[in-house]
Amino acid sequence: MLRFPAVGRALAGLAPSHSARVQSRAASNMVEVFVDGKPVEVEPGTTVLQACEKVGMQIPRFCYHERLSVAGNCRMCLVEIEKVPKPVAACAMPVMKGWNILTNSEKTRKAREGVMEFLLANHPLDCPICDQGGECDLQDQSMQFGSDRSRFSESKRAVEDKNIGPLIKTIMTRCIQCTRCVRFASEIAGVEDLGTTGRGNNLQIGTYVEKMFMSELSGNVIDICPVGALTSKPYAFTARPWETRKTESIDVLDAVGSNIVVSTRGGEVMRVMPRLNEDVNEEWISDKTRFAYDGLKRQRLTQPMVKDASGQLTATSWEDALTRVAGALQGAQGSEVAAIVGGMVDAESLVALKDLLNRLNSDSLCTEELFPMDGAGTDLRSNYLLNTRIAGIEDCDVLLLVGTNPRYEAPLFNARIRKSWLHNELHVGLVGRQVDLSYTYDHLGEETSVLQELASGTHPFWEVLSTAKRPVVVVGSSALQRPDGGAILAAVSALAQKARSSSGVEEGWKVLNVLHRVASQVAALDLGYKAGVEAIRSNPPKVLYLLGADAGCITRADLPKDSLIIYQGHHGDVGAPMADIVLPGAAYTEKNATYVNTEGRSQQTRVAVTAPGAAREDWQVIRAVSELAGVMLPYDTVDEVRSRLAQVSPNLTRYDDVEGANYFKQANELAAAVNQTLLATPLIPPQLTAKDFYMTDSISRSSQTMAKCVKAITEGAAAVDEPSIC
Amino acid sequence: MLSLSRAVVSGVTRAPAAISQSGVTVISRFNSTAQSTPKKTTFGPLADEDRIFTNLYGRHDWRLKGALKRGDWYKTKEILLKGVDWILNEVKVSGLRGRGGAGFPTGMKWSFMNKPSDGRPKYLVVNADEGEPGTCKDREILRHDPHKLVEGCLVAGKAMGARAAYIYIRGEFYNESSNLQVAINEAYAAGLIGRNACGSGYDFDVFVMRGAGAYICGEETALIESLEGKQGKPRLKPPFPADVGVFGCPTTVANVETVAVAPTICRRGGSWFLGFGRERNSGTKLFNISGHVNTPCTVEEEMSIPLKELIERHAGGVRGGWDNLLAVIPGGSSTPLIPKKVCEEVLMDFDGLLQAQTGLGTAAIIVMDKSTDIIRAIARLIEFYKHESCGQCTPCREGVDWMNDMMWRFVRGDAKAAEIDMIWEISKQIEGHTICALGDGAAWPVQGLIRHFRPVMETRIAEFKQTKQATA
Amino acid sequence: MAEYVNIVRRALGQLGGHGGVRGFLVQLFRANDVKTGALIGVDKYGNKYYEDSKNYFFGRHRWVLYTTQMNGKNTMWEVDGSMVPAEWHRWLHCMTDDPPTTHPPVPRKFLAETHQFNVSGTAQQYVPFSTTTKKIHEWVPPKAQ
Amino acid sequence: MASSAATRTAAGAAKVVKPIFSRDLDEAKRRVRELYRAWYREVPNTLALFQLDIGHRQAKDKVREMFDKNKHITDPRVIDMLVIKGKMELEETIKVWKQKTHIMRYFHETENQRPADFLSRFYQGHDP
Repeated sequence: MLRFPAVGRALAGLAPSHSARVQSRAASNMVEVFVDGKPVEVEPGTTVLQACEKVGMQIPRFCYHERLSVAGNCRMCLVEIEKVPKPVAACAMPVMKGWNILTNSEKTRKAREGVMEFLLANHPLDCPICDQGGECDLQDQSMQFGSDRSRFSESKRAVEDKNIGPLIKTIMTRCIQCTRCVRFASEIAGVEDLGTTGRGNNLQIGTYVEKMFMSELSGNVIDICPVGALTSKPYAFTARPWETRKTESIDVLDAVGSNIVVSTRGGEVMRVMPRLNEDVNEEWISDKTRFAYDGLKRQRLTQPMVKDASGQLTATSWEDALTRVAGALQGAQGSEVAAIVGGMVDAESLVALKDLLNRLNSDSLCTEELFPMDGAGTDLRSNYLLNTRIAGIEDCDVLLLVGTNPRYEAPLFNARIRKSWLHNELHVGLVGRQVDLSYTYDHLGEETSVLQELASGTHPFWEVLSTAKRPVVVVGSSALQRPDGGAILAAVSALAQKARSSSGVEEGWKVLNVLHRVASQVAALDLGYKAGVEAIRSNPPKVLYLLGADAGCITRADLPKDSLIIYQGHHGDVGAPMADIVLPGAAYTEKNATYVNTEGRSQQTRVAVTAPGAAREDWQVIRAVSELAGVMLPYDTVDEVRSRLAQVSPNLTRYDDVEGANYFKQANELAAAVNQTLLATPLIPPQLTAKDFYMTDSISRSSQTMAKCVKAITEGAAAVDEPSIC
Repeated sequence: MLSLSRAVVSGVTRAPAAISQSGVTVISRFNSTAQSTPKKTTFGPLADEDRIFTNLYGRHDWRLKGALKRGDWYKTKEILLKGVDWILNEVKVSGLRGRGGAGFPTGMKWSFMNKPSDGRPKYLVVNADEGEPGTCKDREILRHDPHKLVEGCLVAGKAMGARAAYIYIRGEFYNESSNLQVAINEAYAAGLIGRNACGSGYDFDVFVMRGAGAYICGEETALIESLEGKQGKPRLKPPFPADVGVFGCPTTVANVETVAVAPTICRRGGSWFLGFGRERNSGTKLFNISGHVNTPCTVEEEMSIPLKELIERHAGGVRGGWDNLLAVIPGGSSTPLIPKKVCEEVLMDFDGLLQAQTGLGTAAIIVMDKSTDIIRAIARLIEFYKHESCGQCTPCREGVDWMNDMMWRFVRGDAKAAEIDMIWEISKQIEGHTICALGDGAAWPVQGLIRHFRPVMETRIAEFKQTKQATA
Repeated sequence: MAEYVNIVRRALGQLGGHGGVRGFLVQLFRANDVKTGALIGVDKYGNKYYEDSKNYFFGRHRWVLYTTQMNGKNTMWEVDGSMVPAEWHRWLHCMTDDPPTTHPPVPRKFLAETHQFNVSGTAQQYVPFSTTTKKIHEWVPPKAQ
Repeated sequence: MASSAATRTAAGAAKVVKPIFSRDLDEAKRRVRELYRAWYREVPNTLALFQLDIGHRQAKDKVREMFDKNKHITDPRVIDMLVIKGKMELEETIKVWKQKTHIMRYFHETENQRPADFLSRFYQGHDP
C-alpha cells in the first residue's frame, strides 16, 4: 500500500507538489517566505519546518523525522503564521508565498507549552531510572518549551510493556505515541510488525499479538524513539550518556562499513550507535553492528599462547611466543611459509603481513573469501567492487540481484534498495533462492541457466532490463565462491555489459557490482592477496600464518603433520584452537586501522578502548615478528605503515573517498576467455533467513546477545524473556 | 453523517482550504452576518408542497415504485444532459451549504473537482456515518427515501465528473444500509445508474461501505482512511481530499442530506431553494429535536426559523412549558449550549447561531429542561468524545481524557473553583491544535458550560465542600 | 628477711625448675621467660598451661608452654598464638576461672575436632575477591586430548 | 669540552648582563658553598625531624650528589638562581613544609627511560 504512488507521496509529504494549485506556482520556482521577519527563498512544497531550518531556526518536534513520512500527530511543531487564524503544524504544512512564520510569538509559545503539558500529563516522569535520561528529546524540550510546574492531578495512565525480542526493551508507559517506530518499521525496515492498537487515550504502540520485532534494522527504533519507551535491552542500566566517551569509528561486521560511534566507559565498550554518513549508512545501522559489541568482551585472546609438550595451549610471554614464531619462519624457506587472512583484518596488518612474507621469499598470501581468478580476476579493480556505490542505487531504475540476499549480507545496502523501491519505483529482479527482501521483486528462478537466458535475451525479464535507463546488476560474493564462480562472473559481466549498451546510459554509470560480505576483502584484493585457499590446500606449507582466519576454510587435516600453525587474532573461535602458537591481536574497537568497504571506500577505525591484556595491534605483532626473524620491516609507527600502504595502493589512505574503477569493457573481454561452464546447482546464498544473520563472524559468534536473537527467532521471543528489573 | 469536521462551527475546519483558495478573506465571506436590508424577515413554517423529503416518516413506499410516485428520478436524464456547468450553476444559485455541520458552500466545493483530469479517476464519497449524539436526520433519508440519495449521488457525481460514489454508512445502521442497498440494486436494474446511467451516456457506480461504528470515521479524511481499509484516523491536511482523497484520487466527501437535496434543487431550480431562509443561509433543512420536549421529532423546516417556534410548533413545546427550559444544544453535541434567554430570540441558521457563540452543526436540537444536571450532561458528552478520540494527536488524546476526569469531578463538586479557569484553559489548549475537528468539538461543550453556567459549577463545589466538612 | 628468702627461693626454682641447664636455656630461648608455676593441665596436643596467681599480677598469672610438635608441624621454635585450642583459650585469657580439665567444654558442632592454626600469611589464607564480573572474558583453550 | 666551556664563559663575560646576586663566578661559588654548608649542617636535624630511616652518610652523599649534578654550570646567573631554589628547598625542609614523602623523593631511583626501539616498546605495553 505504501508503494501506491499517490499514497506513498502523500506519506512522504510530497503530495502538495501534486496539487494543481501548487503546481501552477511551481513554474515560478522559488517562493519567498519570512521566518520571524527574515526573508528566505524556498522551493514550492517546502514545509514550514524546513523553511525555518533553512534560516537556522529549529522548531521543536517529536513525531517528525527527516527520513520518515510526516505524521504530524505530536503537534509540538505548531507555529503561528501571521494572518492565519490557527497555528499550523510546521512539519506538514507547505509554505505559501509571503507567509510570515512566527517561531517565537506568544501564540506559538502557548501552543507549545500546551502540547508539552499534555505530553507530560501521562508521562511517568521517571527520568532518574530511565535509560534515555540525558539524551531524551522530551526532557530537553520540556526544559526549553514546557511549563515550570504541573497542573495534572488526575491519575496517570499505565501501559503494559511488550516483549518484542531480546534487543529492544519497551517501557510503554513512557510512550508519547509519536509513531516514529511504526513508520520506521513499515517504511525503512519494511516489516509491518509494529502498529497502533486501541484509540484515544488507550492508543498503544505494539505488535498486537506478542511477537518479536523481526527486522535486521530493529535497533534503530531505539535511536529514533524520542523518549525512553524503546531502549536497548543489552545496554539497560549499564551507563549514562554523559559518562561515556564517544569514539567515531567504522563497523567491520559486514562489508558495508557503517559509520558508528563507540561509547566506552572505563575501558569497556558500553554500546555502539550509528553515525551519519549519507553515502554509506545514512543514519541507520544493522542489529549485528549495534548489538554484537558484547562479543568483544568474551572469548578474547589476551595472552600469547604456545603449545606445550602435551599439546596443550598455555599462556606465555610475548618474548617466548615471538621467538618461537621467528624461529619457525627462519627455519622455513620460501613457499614453505603461507598466510591466510580472515574477514576482519585491517589494511595495515595486511600490508605488513604481505611485506613480511615477501621478505621471506614467499608469496602464498590468501584470503578466506574466494574470488574467481579466471579472466580478469582481481587484476581489474572494477571486477570486485560495488561500483555503483551504495548511494548510487537511488539513481538506478532496474536492479538485478544475482545469488545474493542483501537483506542479511548487507542490511543497509538492502535498506537503500528498499528506499529506492519505495520512492523511485525501482524495479528489482532476483536470480537465486527466493527470500523475503522486504520489498517486492521479480523472482527469475534460482538456476544459473537464467543468467544465460538473460544474456541471450530470451528471458522475459530481459525486456525490463533492456528498457532500463540506468540498470544495475549486483552479484553476491557468495555466488562467486562456487566452483563455477568464474563462469558466473563472466556471465554476469556480459549481461551487465549488454544491459549497459541497451540502456544507452552515460559513460560514468556503472552496471556491474559485486556485493562482498566481509570487511577486509576489498583491501586484501587491492593489496594483491590471492582470493581463496585452494593454492594452500594443494601445496601445503610448513608454516601457516593465520591472521584472523576464522571461517574454518582450512583445517589441520589439510596440512602435513609437522606443519606449524600460527594464529593471530582477537577471538578464540575457529582458528585459535588448531594453532600451535596464538598471538593476541586487537579487535576493531581497539586499533587505529583502515578498512575498505565493498564500494572501495577506505575508512578509519579509531581506538575506543585499549586491547585487553597483552593483546597488541596486529601490524605491530607482525612488525615485531619481522624483527626477530631478521627481516625487519621498515616501519615503526602507524603513519609509516600508512605511507607504505599508500605506496602499494594509494586509494587505501584516501579516507572517505571512493576511487572509481572503470575497466568493465576490458574485464568483459577477458571474462570471455573464461574456460568454465555454469553448473546446474541452484544459486543459494548462505544467509537465507533472519537466524542466519546474527552469528557470522568471530565477534558475533561470541556475542550472547546475538545468540539470544537466534534463540528468540527459533523458539519465540518468550524463550529469552528476562525478568524486567524495573 | 455528522461528519465531524462539519459538526464544527462553519468554516473553521475548512479554513486552510479557504486560505489556499484565495486568501484569508474567504472565511469572512461565508461567516459574516453583516448584510444590508434583509429581504425576508419571517421564516417558516414550511408549506407541504415545498418539502423535499416527502417520505420522512416512512408512511409511503420507500422502494423505486414509491419513489417514482413522489417524483424522484423524474427527468434525471435531462438534468444530466444539461451538463456539468448547468448543475453546478443551479447548486451555486441555490446557496446550498453543506449539511454536515461546517456549512461550506456546496457549489464551490463541487467545482473544486472540476479541473482538468490528470488521469486519475475522481470519486464522490457520501458521508453517511451519522454518529453525532442528537443527530438522526440522515437515517431517515437512508431508510425512508434512499432513492433521493442514489439520485443525488448521480447528479452530484455528474457535477464533479466522478467515476463512482462510495456511500460510507455507519455500521450500526443495519436496516438503513439494507434499504439503501436495495434501492441501489433497483436503480441498477432500472438502468438509472451503472453503465450509461439513465441513458445519458454517463457511467456511474454506487457502492455502499459499512463502517465499524467509530464516530471519528465521520471526519472526512478519517472516513477516507477507513474506506481504504485502514484505521480510521484523520489525515493531515493539506493535501485536501480534492487533491489526494480515497485511493489517492481526487475525492469530494459530502453529507447525505446535501447530496439528497441536489436533484430536487436541479428540478425545481436553484432560485426556488434560495427563496427559503435568510441570505447566505438559504434552503430547507432537516431539524432533529430531542430531549425534554413533548414530541421529539425530525422535521424538515425552512432555514432561519426561530428556535422557539421550531420547538413549540413541531416538538409540542418544552416539557413543563417554555419557562421550564434550562438550555438548548442547538447543533448536535459538539456545539456549545445556549441558555434559555438566548433561545428566546435565536434564529436557526448558520449565522444566527454563530452570533450566539454556538453553531448550527447538524441542526440536532437537544432540549434540556430544569430537571437536567447540566454539568453531568456535559460531562457525559465529554466522556463520549474521550471514548471516540482516535488518539492520533496529542492535544485530543491527552487533553480530552484530562477534561473528562475533571468534568466528573465537577459533577461531584470535588474540585477547586480555580480549576474552572484551568479546564477553560485546557479546552483552549485543545481547540485549534488538533489534526481534525474532534478536539474542537470536545472543547466547545465545556466552554459553553463555563460561559453560561459557571455559577452552577461554583455552587456545586461549595456544596461539596460543606458536606465534606460536615461529615468530617 | 623472709621476703628476701622467698625471692631467692623463687629465683632458684626458676633456674632449676626446667630440668637442668639445658632445659633452662631451652625455656629461656623459646619463651623468653623462665616462670614456674602450678601446672593446671595439658591439652591433647601437648601444650602445658600454668598458673601462678600468687606471685604475678593479674594478666600475667596464666601462661602456656607450647608443645614442640603440633598438627604435623615442628613448633619447637616456630610458635604461634593460635596453637591454643578454643577451650583453653578462654581459660588462658581469663574469660573463666574454670580450666577445661575440671569443666570439660560442652561439645558443639562448630568446635573443630582438631584445632587449626591461623592460616593468615600462608597459602591457605582467605583472599577477598571481586564480586563484579570481569570486563573481558578471556578464551580458555580446549584441553588437549 | 673545556674549550667550549671557555668560550661560553668568554661570551658570558663579554656580554654585559645584570647580575642576580653575584658579580662573578667566585662570588657565585661562595654562595654555593654557603648553601652546601647549610644543607650539610641540617642533615642530622632533618633525619631526626622526619624520622628518616637512612644513615647520615647516605644523606650527606645525597646532598653532595644533588650539588654535583649541577657542577658543570658556570654562568653565575644560573648558579644564583639554583642557589635561590636550593634555599627555598632548605627552608621548606627546616620549617617542615615538606613532609617525609617529599624528602624521600630525593632518593627515588631515577625513572626508567622509555625504550626507543620498536621491539622493547612492543614488549612493554600498549602505548609505546
